[in-house]
Order: sequence, then C-alpha cells, then structure tokens
Amino acid sequence: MNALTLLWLIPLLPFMGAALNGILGPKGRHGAVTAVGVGAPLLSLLLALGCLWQYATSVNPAPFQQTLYAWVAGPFQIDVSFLLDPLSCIMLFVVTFVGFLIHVYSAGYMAHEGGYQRYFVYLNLFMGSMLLLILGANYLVTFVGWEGVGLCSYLLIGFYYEQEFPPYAGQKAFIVNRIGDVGFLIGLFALMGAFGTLDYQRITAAIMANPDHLLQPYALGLSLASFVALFLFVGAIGKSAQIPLFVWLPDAMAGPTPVSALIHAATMVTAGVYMVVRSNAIYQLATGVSHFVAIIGALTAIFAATIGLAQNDIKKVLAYSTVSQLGYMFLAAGVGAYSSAIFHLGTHAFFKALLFLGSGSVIHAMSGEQDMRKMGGLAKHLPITSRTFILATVAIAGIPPLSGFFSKDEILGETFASGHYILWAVGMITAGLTACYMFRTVYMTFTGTFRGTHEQEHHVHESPASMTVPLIILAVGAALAGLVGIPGKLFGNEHLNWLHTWLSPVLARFPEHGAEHQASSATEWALMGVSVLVAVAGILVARALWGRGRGLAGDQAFASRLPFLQRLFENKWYVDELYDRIVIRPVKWLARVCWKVIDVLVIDGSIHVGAFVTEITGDLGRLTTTGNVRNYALYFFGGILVLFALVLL
Amino acid sequence: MELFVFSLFALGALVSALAVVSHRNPVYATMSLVVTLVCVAALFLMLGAPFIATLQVLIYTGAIVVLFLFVIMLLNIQREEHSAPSGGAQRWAAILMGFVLAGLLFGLFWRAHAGAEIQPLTEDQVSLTRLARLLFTEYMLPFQAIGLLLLAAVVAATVLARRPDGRITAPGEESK
Amino acid sequence: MDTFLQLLAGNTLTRLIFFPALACLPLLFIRRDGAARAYALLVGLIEAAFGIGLVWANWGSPFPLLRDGAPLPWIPSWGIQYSVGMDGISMPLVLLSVILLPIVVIGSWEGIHKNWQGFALSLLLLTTGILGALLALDLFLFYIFWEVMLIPMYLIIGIWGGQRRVYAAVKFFLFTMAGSLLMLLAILWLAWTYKEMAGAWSFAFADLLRLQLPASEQAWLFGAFAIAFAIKVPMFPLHTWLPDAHVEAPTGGSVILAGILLKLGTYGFLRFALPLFPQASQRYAPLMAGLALVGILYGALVAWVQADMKKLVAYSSIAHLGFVMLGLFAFDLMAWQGALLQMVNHGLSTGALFLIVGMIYERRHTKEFAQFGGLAKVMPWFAFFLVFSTLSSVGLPGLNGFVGEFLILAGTFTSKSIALRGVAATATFGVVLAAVYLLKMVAATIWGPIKHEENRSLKDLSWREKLLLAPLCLLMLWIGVAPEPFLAPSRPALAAVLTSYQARVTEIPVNTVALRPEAPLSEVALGVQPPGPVAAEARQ
Amino acid sequence: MSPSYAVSTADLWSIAPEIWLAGAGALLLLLDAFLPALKRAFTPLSLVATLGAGWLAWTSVPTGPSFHGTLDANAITCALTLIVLLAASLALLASDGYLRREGLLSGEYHALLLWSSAGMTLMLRANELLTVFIALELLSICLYALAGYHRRIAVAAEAAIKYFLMGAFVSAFVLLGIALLYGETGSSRIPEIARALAEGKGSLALEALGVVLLIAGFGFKMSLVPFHAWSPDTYQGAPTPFVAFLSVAPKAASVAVLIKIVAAASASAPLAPKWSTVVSLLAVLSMLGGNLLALVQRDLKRMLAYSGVAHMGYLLIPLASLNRDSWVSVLVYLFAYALMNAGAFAVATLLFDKPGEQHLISDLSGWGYRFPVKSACLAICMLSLGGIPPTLGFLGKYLVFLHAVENHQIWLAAVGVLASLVGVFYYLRVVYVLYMKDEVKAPVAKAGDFLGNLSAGLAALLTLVLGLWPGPVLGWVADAVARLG
Amino acid sequence: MIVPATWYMLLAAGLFVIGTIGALTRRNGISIFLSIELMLNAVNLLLIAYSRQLGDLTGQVIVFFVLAVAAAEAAVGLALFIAIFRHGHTIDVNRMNLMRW
Repeated sequence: MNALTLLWLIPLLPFMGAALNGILGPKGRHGAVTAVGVGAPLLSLLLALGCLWQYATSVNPAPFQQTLYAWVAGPFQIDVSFLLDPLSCIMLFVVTFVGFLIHVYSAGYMAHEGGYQRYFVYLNLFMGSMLLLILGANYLVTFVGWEGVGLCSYLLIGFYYEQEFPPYAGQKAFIVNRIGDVGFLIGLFALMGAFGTLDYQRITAAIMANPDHLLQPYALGLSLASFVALFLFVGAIGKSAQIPLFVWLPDAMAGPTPVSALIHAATMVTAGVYMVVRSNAIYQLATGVSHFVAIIGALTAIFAATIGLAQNDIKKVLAYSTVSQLGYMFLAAGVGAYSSAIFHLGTHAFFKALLFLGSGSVIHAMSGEQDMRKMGGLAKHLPITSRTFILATVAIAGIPPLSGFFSKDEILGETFASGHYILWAVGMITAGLTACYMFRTVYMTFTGTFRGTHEQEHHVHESPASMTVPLIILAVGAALAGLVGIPGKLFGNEHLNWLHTWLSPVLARFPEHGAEHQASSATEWALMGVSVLVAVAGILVARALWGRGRGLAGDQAFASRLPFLQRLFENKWYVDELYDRIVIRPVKWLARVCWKVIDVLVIDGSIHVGAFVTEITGDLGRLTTTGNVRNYALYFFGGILVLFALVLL
Repeated sequence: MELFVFSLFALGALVSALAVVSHRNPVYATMSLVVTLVCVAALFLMLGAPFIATLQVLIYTGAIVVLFLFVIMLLNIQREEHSAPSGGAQRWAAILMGFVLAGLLFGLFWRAHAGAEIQPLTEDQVSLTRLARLLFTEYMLPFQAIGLLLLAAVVAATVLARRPDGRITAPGEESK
Repeated sequence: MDTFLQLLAGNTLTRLIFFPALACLPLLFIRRDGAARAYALLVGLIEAAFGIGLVWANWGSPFPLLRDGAPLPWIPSWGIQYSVGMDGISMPLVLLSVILLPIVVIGSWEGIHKNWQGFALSLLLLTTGILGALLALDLFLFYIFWEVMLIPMYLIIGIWGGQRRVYAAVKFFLFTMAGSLLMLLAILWLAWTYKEMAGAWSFAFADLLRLQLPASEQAWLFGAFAIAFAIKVPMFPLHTWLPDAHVEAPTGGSVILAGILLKLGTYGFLRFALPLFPQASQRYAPLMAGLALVGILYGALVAWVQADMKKLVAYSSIAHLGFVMLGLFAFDLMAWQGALLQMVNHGLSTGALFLIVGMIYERRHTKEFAQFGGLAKVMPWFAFFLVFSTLSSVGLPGLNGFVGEFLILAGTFTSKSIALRGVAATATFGVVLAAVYLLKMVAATIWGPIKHEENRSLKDLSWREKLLLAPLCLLMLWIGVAPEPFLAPSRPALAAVLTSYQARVTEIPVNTVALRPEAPLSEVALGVQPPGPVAAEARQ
Repeated sequence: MSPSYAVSTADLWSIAPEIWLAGAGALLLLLDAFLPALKRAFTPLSLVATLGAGWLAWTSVPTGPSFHGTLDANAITCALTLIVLLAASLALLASDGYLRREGLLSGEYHALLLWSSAGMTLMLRANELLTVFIALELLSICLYALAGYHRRIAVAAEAAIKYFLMGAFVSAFVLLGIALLYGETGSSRIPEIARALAEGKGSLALEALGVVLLIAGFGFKMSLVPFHAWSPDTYQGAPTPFVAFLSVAPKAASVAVLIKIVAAASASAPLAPKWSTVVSLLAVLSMLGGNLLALVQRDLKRMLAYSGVAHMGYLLIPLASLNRDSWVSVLVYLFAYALMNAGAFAVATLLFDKPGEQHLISDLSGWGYRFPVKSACLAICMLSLGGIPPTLGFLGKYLVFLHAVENHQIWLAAVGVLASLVGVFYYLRVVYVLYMKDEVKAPVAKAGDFLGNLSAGLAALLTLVLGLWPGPVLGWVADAVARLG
Repeated sequence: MIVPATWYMLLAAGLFVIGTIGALTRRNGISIFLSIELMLNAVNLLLIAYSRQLGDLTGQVIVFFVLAVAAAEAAVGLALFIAIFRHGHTIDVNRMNLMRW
C-alpha cells in the first residue's frame, strides 16, 4: 500500500481529533480526551513517517502532489492539494515529531488544569493547520494553514481566558499577525495576477522558464519579483516575529508553556522562514529584497538578544531568544543560504522546544511561578529537567558538537561567504549575547540558592514521566540533529552535508544570478573557531555575573553600571509604548473622529438640519393659516394677481 | 343728457358703494347698498336691460337687502366691535392690491374698448320675448338647475338656522 | 390571471414568491401569540423547502435561467409585465433568503414578546418583497417589490424595536425611500426612452437592455440607480441609517436586514445598474471603488470605537459590503464571484452575529460591552458560536468569509486597472481592522474575568438557540472549506453578464439614443448581447 | 324660426343621473317629514340613489352634447361622475354611524349630499360657463350647509362660515372671469370661446385675466396653494364623514372644469405656453406647501387637508403638459385619491368620536392594537397617500410622474419626488403612532358601526387590491380616453 | 351723446374693486358679505355692458341667473351668520379663529 496516497490524512487526522474532542464536550472523560488528543498526532506522525519513508526510498524522488478537489474552479482554478517534496519532508518530520512529543508532554503538564479538553481541541487544531501550512501545494492552502495556526495561537495564548492578560495577548498576536498577512495576501494577489495560479510547482516552473518576466517593473518602483518577495516577507515578519512586528511573541508567553514550545518556538513562528525558503526562486530574483531580509533578520537577532539579557520571566527570555534565533534564520534566507535556514529551523525546533518544555517543567515544579528571581538552585530538585535544559542551552549557545553549533555556524559562514561582513559581525555578537543570556537563565534558575517562598520550595518536584520522557527524547534530538548538516566543505565532501544535498532540488538555480559563494575551507575553520570562542566568551561573562551562586547580584551589577541600557532592555526598547503612541492612539483617535464628527456631526447632522429646516419651514408656513378668513381671501386675491402677472410677463 | 344721467348714477353708485364698504354700522351699510343697487339698476335701464333692472330692484332691494336688514336686526349688531384690533397689514395690503387690480382693469378695459363704437339699441335687444326664449331653449338646463339650487338653498338655510336642539327660533331668545 | 393562478399552484418561482404573502391570509385570523409563532415557523419551513427544492431541482442544469413561462401582462397599457426568473446571480440570494426565514422565526421565538401575529405578517410580507425583488425581470415589478420590502421592515423596526425605534424606523424608511424615488424617476425615463425608440411601452429588463444611451443620460440615470442602491448597501456616506436601524431593530429584523436586505443593493448594482449603464458605470467606477474602499476602512474604524455590540456589528456590515462593492466595480469575473459569494457570506456570518447578540440581549437586556466580560465561563456554547461567527466575519481562511474576500481582492488586484491594484491593496488592510474590532467584541464579552455579578447566573444557549446557529455555522464551514459548489452555479451567469457588459463598454458611444438588436430571451435576461448591426448603424 | 321649447328625450336622458339624484334627495326630505320612522333606512336609500345614478351615468347617458351644447358627455365625464359618486357613497356609508351617534340623522343631510353630487356631476359635464357657474353654486351651497351641519359644535359653524365667505368671495371672481371671457369672446360656450381665442378675437389680456380668474376659482375648490387656506379650517371643523366627501368630490369635479378651461385657453397661440407655467407654478407650490404644512400638523384632519393640497399639486403635473394622455393620469390619480382619502376620513370618523374636539394624531397612540382592522385600514390609506407600492396611490403618482417624464418635464416630477419624501414622513407618523406608541388615551366604548366600517374597509381594500391588480382600472381608463376620439 | 359701454365697464371695475377692498378690510361678517354682493353687482353691470356692446342677450341671461344665485347665497349665508352668532355671539371674522395653523 502506498502511504503517499494517504498524505491528505496527515493534516486531516488532527482536525478530526479536534472535532472529536469538541463533540465530546467539556464533560468528556479525561482518558478519552487524552486518547483522542494525543492519538491523532500520533497517527499523523506514524503516517508521516510512512510517507517520508516511502518518499525517501523511492528512486529519484520527484515531488509528490496530491490534489483533493478544486477549491475554486473556473479560469482561476485553485486546488486543495498537498505537496511532498524535500522541503516539506523536513518540515513534516519536525512538525509531527516535535508536535507529537509536545502533545505527550501536555498530557502531563495540563493534567490538572481546567479546560483540558479545550486545550487538546486547540492543540490538535493547531497541528492540523500547521500540517496544512507545510503540506499545501499552493500558496492558498499554505495561507489557510498560515491563518489557521494564527487562530490557534490566538486561542491558546488566551487559553487562560479568565484572566485579564492572556486574552489580550492572544488578540495582540492575532492582530499583529494579520498585519503581516495583509502583506502575504497582497503578495499572493500579485502572483495570481502574474501567473494565474498559486501552485508552487507551476509558479517555480514558470519562473525558471522565463525569469526575466519577474524582473519587469511592476509597482511601487519594484520589479514583480521584488514586489512579491517584499510583500511575502511582510507576512513572514508578522508570523515569525521579526522587527517591527515581533511585539506579539513575548506577550504570547501568557499561554500554557507547552504551547509556547510548540507554537511559539518550534513550529508556527518558523512558518515565515519556511515560506521564504519555499519562495526561494522569487527571492533569488529579488536581490534587493533579499538584502533587506538579511538585514531585518540580523537586526532582529541582536535586538531580541539584548532584550533577552534583561528579562526576568523565564519564558520571556526564551521568547526573545526565539525571536533572535528566527532572526538568524532570516539572515540565512536573506543571504541565499536557504538550506541553512531550514537547518537552523530544524535544530532550533529541537533545542528551543526542549528549552520551553524544560522551563515548563520548572514552572510546573514552581507551582506556576515564572519569575527567575524567585528561583535558584533547582538543579538538585529537578535532575532530568535541569540536565536537559542545560544541554539545550549549550546547544543554543553554539558549542560543538551540539546541533545549534552546526546550524548557527553554517549561517554565519554563509553570511561571511556571501560578503555581508557587517551582518556577519552582528551575527557573531548576537551569538555571544545568546550564550550570555541563556547561561544567565541557567544560572539564575538552577544554581545558587532558592529564592522563592517556603511553600514553593516544599512543592518543588520533578515532573511526571509524560513530561520528562519528551524532554529526554528532545534532548537527544537537540544533541544530534546537527549531524544532518555537517559542513561537508570542511572535509572536502559536499555530500556529507546531507541536508544541503537533500534540499537542493527545492532550490532554484539561475545561472546568471545564483553564483555560489565559495569560501575556502581554511576560512571556514577560522570562522568556526571564532564563533566557538565568542560563545565561550558569552558563557564566561554570564558565569562571572550570575554564576557561582551570585543570584541576583549580576542583575544589580548590570543595572548599576549601565542603568540606561538595562532599563531599555528590560522595557523591550519601549517598542510597545512606541506603537501605542504612533499607531494605536492616532488610529483610535481617527476612528472617534470618524464616528463622532463625520458620522454623527456631519452626515447625521446635515440630515437633521435638513429635517429641522423642513420642519421650521412648515412651522413658519403654518403661521399663514391664521384662522382669519380675511387673510385667506387676501391670499386668494394676491394669488390671482401673481398668476396674472405671470401670464402677462 | 345721457352722459349727465350716467354720471349722476355712476357717481351715486360709487359713493354709496364706498359707504357700503366703509360705514361701521351695518344697517347704514345695507342702506347704502340699496342706493348702489338702485343706481346700478338705473344704469341697466340705460343699457337697455329693463327686465334685469326690474329684477334687480325687486330681488335685490326687495328681497335680499331686506333679508340682510332682518338678520342684522335679529342679531342686534350695531357696530363693528373695536376690541380686536384690525390687522393693519391686511388692510393696507388689501387696499394696495385693490388699486393694482383697479389699475389693471381700468387699463385693460381702456385699451381694449376705448373708442369702441356702440350700436344703437335695437328692438331685439330689449325684447323680453327673446330673453325668455333664450332662457327656455339654450339655457334650459341652467334654468332647471337653478330650481334645484333654490330648493337646496332653502333646505340649507333651514338646516343652518335651526337651533341646536332643532327648533327654529330667533337666536336672541336663547341667550335669555 | 388564470395563467398566474396556474403558476401559483405549480412548483414555480411564482409560488415561491407569493406563498408567504398568501400565507398571511389565514394568519389574519390567528390572534394568539403561540399559534401565530408556530404558524410562522411552519410557513417558513415550507417556504424554505420550496426554495431549496426549486434550486435543487435545477441544480444539475447549467443554470442559465429558470423562468416562469412567458411574461404575463400585468398592466398592459404600459407594457408592464409580470415576469420573474432566477439565474445564477439571484439563486444564492434566494437560497439565503428562504433559509434565513425559518431561522429568523426561531430566532425571534422568545425575543418577540408582543403581537406575534403582526410580526409574522410583516416577516412573511417582507419575504415576498425580497424574493420578488430578487427574481423580477421587469423593472416596474422590481420597483414594486423593492418598495414592498420597506413597510414590513419599517414596522418590524418600529414596533418590536428598542428605545429609539421610531427614529430608527423613520430614518430607515426615509433614506431608502429617497433613493428609490430617484430610481423610480430613472426607471420611468428608461421606459419612456424605450417607448420613443421602439414605439411601445416596456419595462422589461430585456427590452430596456437594448437601449444604447448617450453618455450624459447614462450618467444621471446611473447616478439615480446608484444612489438608490448605495443607500441600501449602504455605502459611505449614505450609511448612517444602518447603525440606528440595526441597533433598534429586534433580532429577527436585524438578521433579515443585514442578511438579505442590504444585499438587494449590491444585487441591484450587479443586475441592473451595471448592465444598463455600462459606460457610465465604467466612468464612475473609480468613484464607486473609492467609496467602497472608504466604506471598508471607515466602517471598520468606526466599528472599533463602538460601545454597543449591535452597533459594532452594524458598522462591520458597512465594511463588509464595502468589499462587495469593490468587487463589483472591479469588473472581473473572479471579483464578481467573490462579491456574490460575499453577499451570502455576510448574510450568514452577520446574521449569526445578530442572532447571538440577540441571545445575550434577551438574557441581560443590554448590548453594552461594559456589561459583559468573562461570559465564556458561564456560557461556553455562546462563546463557541460567538467566536465561530466572528472568525467567519473576520475572514479566517477555512471559513466562508475568507473565500469571498480573497476572491474579491484577488480579482480586483488582478484586474486590468492599475489604480484598482492600489485600492485592493489598501482594502486588504480592512482585514486587519476587521480582526481589530471583532476581536475586541469577543474579548469584551466572553474573555477576561466576570465583572458583573448578574452575569454569573446566565444560562447557556438552549437547544433552540443552538439548533438555530448550527446550520449557519455548518454553512460557514462548508463554504469555507469547499466553496466551489457555491461558486459553480453562478459562474456562467456572471461570466455572461461580464462578457456582454464589456462588449457594451467598448461600444462606440452614441450621441442619441439607439436601440440594439433583439437577443434571445434567455440570453437577454443574463445580459448577453453583443453589439450588433443596429448599434453599428446608430454610430453613423 | 319657431323654437321648440320642448325638452327632448335625449336631453332628459343626458341628465338622468342628476334627475335621479335630485329626485332621491327630495324624496328623502319628504320621507323625513312624513315618515320619520324610516330614518334608519336613509343611508341605504341614499346609497341606492348614488349607485343608481352611477348606473345611469354608466349605461344611459348618451355621449355628445345635449341641452343645446350646455352639456357634453363622454367616457371621461362618465368616469369622473363615477368617482364623484364613489366618494359620495363612501361618505354616506361613513356618515350613518356619525349622524346616529350625534342624533343628527335626518333627510336633509342625505338630500344635500345628493344634490351636491348632482351639482358636481353636472358641472363636470357642463360645457358652458353659465351652467358651470350654476352647478358650482349648487354644489357649493349644499357643501356650506353640510359643513355647518353639526349645529351643536362651534367649530362646525366656524368651518362653514369660513368656507362660505371664501366661497362667496371666490364666486364673485369666477363670475368676473366668466363675464370677461363672455364679453371678450362673445360666447359663454367653452368650445366657442376656444374658437374665438384661436382666432384672436377680443382683448388677449382680458381673456387671459378671465382664464386666470377661472383657474383661481377652481383652484380654490381644489384647494391649491395659494387658494388653499380655507381647507384645513373647514376640514377640521366640518363633520368628519362629510369631509370624506368634501375633500374628494368637489376636487374631482373642479379639476375636470379646470382641464377644460386650460385646454380651451391653450387654443390661443400666444397664451398657450403661459398656462403650462401657471399650472406648473401652482403644482409646485401646492406640492411643496401642502406637504410642508402637513408635516407640522398635530390634528389628523388638518394634516389630511394639507395632504389633500399636496395631492392636488401632484394632480396638476399632467396638466402642465396637457394632452389626451393627461386624462389617464388624472383619472387614475383621482380615483386613487378618492378611495384613499375618503377611506382615511372614514376611519377618522370611526376613531374620533367627539366632534368639536381636536383630532390629535397623538391620540391614536397604540390604537393599532385596540382597533386592529380600522387601524390597518387607516395605515393602508396613509401608505397609499404616501405613494408607497403596492397601493393605488403609488400607481397614481407613478402615472403622474410618467406623464411628466414623457413630456420633458422631469424637473416637475423631481419636485414631486422631493415633496413626496416630505409627505412620506407625516403619513408614516400616523402609522407609527398607531403601532409603535403606547396608548395614551382610552377610546370611548361605542356601538359597532357596520356601515362606517364597511366604508373604511372597502376603501382600504380597494386601495390595496387595485394597487396590486391595477389592470382593470387602467384598462378601463385607457379605454375611456381612447374613446375620446 | 351715447355713453360708450366702455365707461360702464370702467364703472363696473371700480365697483368691483371697491367691493373687493371692502370684503378684505371689513371685520364684520355681514359687512363682508355686503361687499361681496357689491362685487356681484359690479359683475352684473359688466355683463350687461358687454351684452349691450356685443348686442347679445346672453349677458342678460347670465345676470338673471346671478340674481337668483345671489338670493340663494344670501339665504344660506345669513342662516350661517345666525348659526355662528349662536355659538360665539359675534360675527366678527377676526374672532372666528377656533381653528388655525
């Protein structure tokens, strides 16, 4: 039996799981809910593995496209169809695998929370949408998934709806995402207009057949390729929380921690990267926009890293870290290293999911406390959690041979090789900062003395197996995932970088545009050394400031030496406030003006004035009917004279 | 001679007409109307309409004016009351517009008919027979209709003048 | 007359139109509220069955045009005919109308406290008016039905409405009346022009379509039609009656008003104003598209700052119908498909939203956001339906709203005009604003802690209420996931109208009125009519 | 030459309806005097009179001139006669209950109403100015008396005296107009006047003045602005059921004469275009003035009086471009107006049962539920008056506007549209007061008034049914106009 | 010298205008009515004058009828004055304003 023919079931199964749990209702039995909620992703995972196996083992794998039905027919046909190609294979694996683990973890983490069933409905819904996003064979299906995950993000961030903040955070996430989606949509429209289709393969084929078509001037002084690339990137900015639309992601931490791991670290936020890579043919033709992407990525990376330095909420730190890492991915995509972007996406999925789940375990142990200032010395209470967490931290810091090292280093190497030295430098500094703030987290959480209340201390315990087992599995992944992308050049064997080879069919090659950057292996080695050194330096700084049981002293030291920077970082560069002042308030003011002035005063006012004038005219007119018959006779007489005058004239 | 007679009656008619419209006491006004009517009747005579002149005197002065006097006496109206001030604007507008109309009529009549030759009276024109023949042939229908009109007027007058409880009495009695 | 009665007895459009009106006669003698209500539901269900059956029976056919035999003379002296027909353009709206009818009855089940008899009468007459206006193929007939809709709606708002119901009802009436009187003049002018040209009176749409008018005449005639329809839609700046009408109308009234009545405006543009005045509509397309854009953004902005749920939804209607108008004035098949679908979508999602607002209003007798918050805790089903309908209204992919908006915007963006590209791009921001104000509504009502003690004891939706919303939500999902079955029947009709419209646009303008040659009846109704030799003669 | 004084049979048949009406009136008077026990049957009897007269007008009146050309009957006059008699019938039906309630039931009322109808039917057929004048006086005198018929209430007397003084004053002007036309053209027969005008005989200015005076005189009867001021006072004070007649029938008869006069005056080439201007001015003033003043009325009857003014303005629109088709619009409009206006007053009779008090619209608050059928009738009449489909009133407006469009006077139609927008507002006010307000005044319980209900119901039903199925009415009217030759 | 009919016409016009002004300025209802009678009489004079000028008797016929009409009007009018006097004890038209506006 050909597993590929069941490809469509992969996204459908979680949807069905969600529907089933939805029908079970809030009163559904715990076991049943778990069975459905975790079972559906498991089935998806198994099916996905089957598909991947089938796909990978087929000779000379050609992209597999499966069309279910026509979403819209007619001259502008858009199908509901799925595509399995090397890129979606990677994504499929990451999403189903990490997703399943997080489902398992959730079963433990959420076991005692209210709304257990609702949680799994949302989470399954998310899995379905995410799979739709990555398996979609055209931009539209991807977009459906794209917004679907946005919705789930909204629902899950606002999961604790009885509090004030989470619903607000969810709303913010949704709206900010939507701003990006507008860009995405406009990009789609332009594609639709240019190619009459949204199908990936057909568009790529059309571009390859006639690249010059895309270089024609289109609108806003941009070529078609640049226009599309720019607007698609706007979508990516929103979804992947890049400058300037990153503000939603830190707030999104209001949701349950597994959600943060799954959605706001491993999968959804990387959709932007996926989409850019998916559209690489266009981006390759839009060199200017690609530079822009790289710059945004680099800026976001360092910017978020600085904020990460000054956060006290463990999840906030991880959130900014995610933003920062996503910046790396865009940096990679911007400099044309698409496979590096996907590589980092994959490794990041593992170690960041692990970090989040670890933090979830910590929070679980701390009875919901998220403030690192109240933690400390947890390592001895949480052996598995602390070890896996530290492993992931090392991975993200970029210490070989853990996964983060390979992927991050590949990005930096490609950046350097492509001649973006400034961006490379920024990336390097960020790497140092990353190592620094991540180890700050580790030190503040796991070392030193406990700073929380006694009650909390009393309750601290290691999490159940359903939570720790995923941690361990992810830790293995975080440690080893880098091996799929060993920099082959160093060893003179390009094919050693399996991922690069695997993905190469997906990447368009334009003879005149895509000159491969070649760096000598000596340079590569040197760069690698530098990045390791930087990471180690970052760790040492962290250790100096926060390590060795110094607790909060490091923060105070930082605050007293650089009060301005500290405040700036702690308050996230005041971006939220800035938006409030320059966007939200003026628009709200405008809205009030529209309502109170234009609607009420001008339009209704003029109508009321019209009515009033009419009525006043009538009121004045009625005064002519004096009741005195002599007046009436006079009107008659006057009327005659007027009429006669009219005739005489 | 004819001019003199005309002037006399015309003047009489105008003066008495002015008296009709200006005298505060309705009784005097009514009496002045009699004078006007008689003067106009005389002019009818001069215009060769003796039958109409007779009717004028008989019906108007003999019947209508008497009716007026009767009602005025019945209602015991002596003078116009002064309590409610008469609207000045109404008065002046009326007079102004009256003059406009007068000017118009005078002008138009003068322009249309000044110097029109007038034929001497013929027998036919003063013939009562011819008048009667007209009445009974060409104007048969109005003649019949006027019968109904008069009947209706009688019924209308009785309906209106009846006391609220239906008895026909003089209005003066009820106030007592 | 006999033929008419035969039509009335058969499985025809005529029966579909007049069944509700005829059903009013027995209703005159049903004075008790309960009985009248049940009767209205029965009639509504039968009517829905008629409607669905009629559409179903003709689904397989290419659906060019379903007519009730030949046109019947109605007022022969003026060539006024009783002529009705359904094609792919009116079909979705007819279907929506008949489906909404029983839903409105059930939705008003408890909300209408007095005089159910009158309410049912108004509702049924209104339905006749709506269906008639949707199906009329004679402009006089159309006008009659158009006006027939007014009175029942006026009564529904004015009798069963809220505090300022009379103001709202009168405002609704006068606005609409002002527009339609202008349209009446234009219709008269058209008919007279036709008489001058062809020698006989006719108000038949097919006949009037043959008129080829000079630009100046087209301009004012189009203006008259456009104002009438724009008020109904409503387009900025003729929209201010809508928020008042919605806020004051009872739930059922709001549902019908938003669900169907507003669509008559956009339908009027598509069916009459554009084909009749191709060059004028082309000339004023930038203006109309611009106003549509303003409507989208303006409606959204104003909706955002409302404190009343119904007012918010009302302003959202302005924004949503702005999309429809934009689609219509893109003159692109995809955009038109989207516009037509969006009319249905808006009927479903806004209808559902009004029902939901009505449900909470029945419980709390207020629609102010400030009075709610945290209802998800006590009313999970309510929360579910509210979120679902809101998402549909927001245009979330996978639900119906997205399909319409996507097709409209994509069609507008990809149409030939460069300026429209900018308009479409700007209009896309309406999607963000939709999220802003609708999520504000959701957040303010169901999320957060419960702030008012009286909200703690609220009952969740009853079976009746769930049953009411379920079909709507199912339809939203269905259209969102697989819209093609809903698009396919209308495509040939829209394509035909568009083709002939474009053929007319490209005709050489005439200086005096000319008459195009006659086209086969079925095609005429669709607007298919390539310029022929007569038009060519007129050019010389 | 031996003139035959005998009245020919044909001549007699030509006034058969009037003879029938006059005779019936006289009979009722006699019955009142000698068989007062039959009082209860007066209304049915008088209905027999109107219906019989209608039947006679329909079947027996020969077309063409009679009585030496003083009368001229044709299909249109037949239609107008029927409209007058329709109004009379509706008013009689509505009167019965009122008269009984007020203890005023007597033969005089019916007789005067029948005679007045006779005057009207005569006037609209009259083709000679003296006959017109006599008929006018006949109908007027009856109307004066009927307006003041309710002896116990002061407003009725005031209504009557105002109407009377104005009427007499206007009569003098009409007479002056007749005199001028007669003197300048040498004839009092309308066709001959037309001929003389066409030939340019006489002083054009004086003839024009004569025509203006006649237009004003009949404009007064039709209560056109600025000759309208009496009508609200008179309508308010006069017995309500009688106003159902007063507000319709004299207007129908007067417009017939007006059209004849305008048509004749248009024979004069230099004057012809002026009449269009004059009529347009009157139409615009009436439409706007009537509607604006009706808008601010609180008294239902006054409101309807001003609304009547406005309606006569609409009615004049087809006269501004007078041709044969004008008749179609005029007749349909009049027919609609007769039904809906008489219907409205009939309902007002039923609802306001305190003559002499104001007929405040606000008193109707909430009565839509207390009197569902009557209120529905009133609402239908109001909507029809507002010109909202599918009522007959809409059809009338539609035809009037169509006529304007057809004759390049779309601006007039536009003014009409504007004015009717104002109109809709106050007609709707009645509807919303009926249905959308809470009751403020408890109505006095009273015995059922079958005939009154019949009158209101019939009028409303016809307004609605004929609005839906106007084919018969329009066909008949078009046929009548076609037979005009 | 034969006085031309024109002069009678002018006189009639004068009388008519006097009557009109009277009708418009008097407050007493009966005085108004008297003025109206005056107007009618003026028209009568005009008719007779025209009749004389045209040499046509129709004018006289009209006057004949007008006289009858005037009588009828007088009867009704005076009855009305009696009726109104019963209610308000006045025939001042300025005071007859129970209904206005």
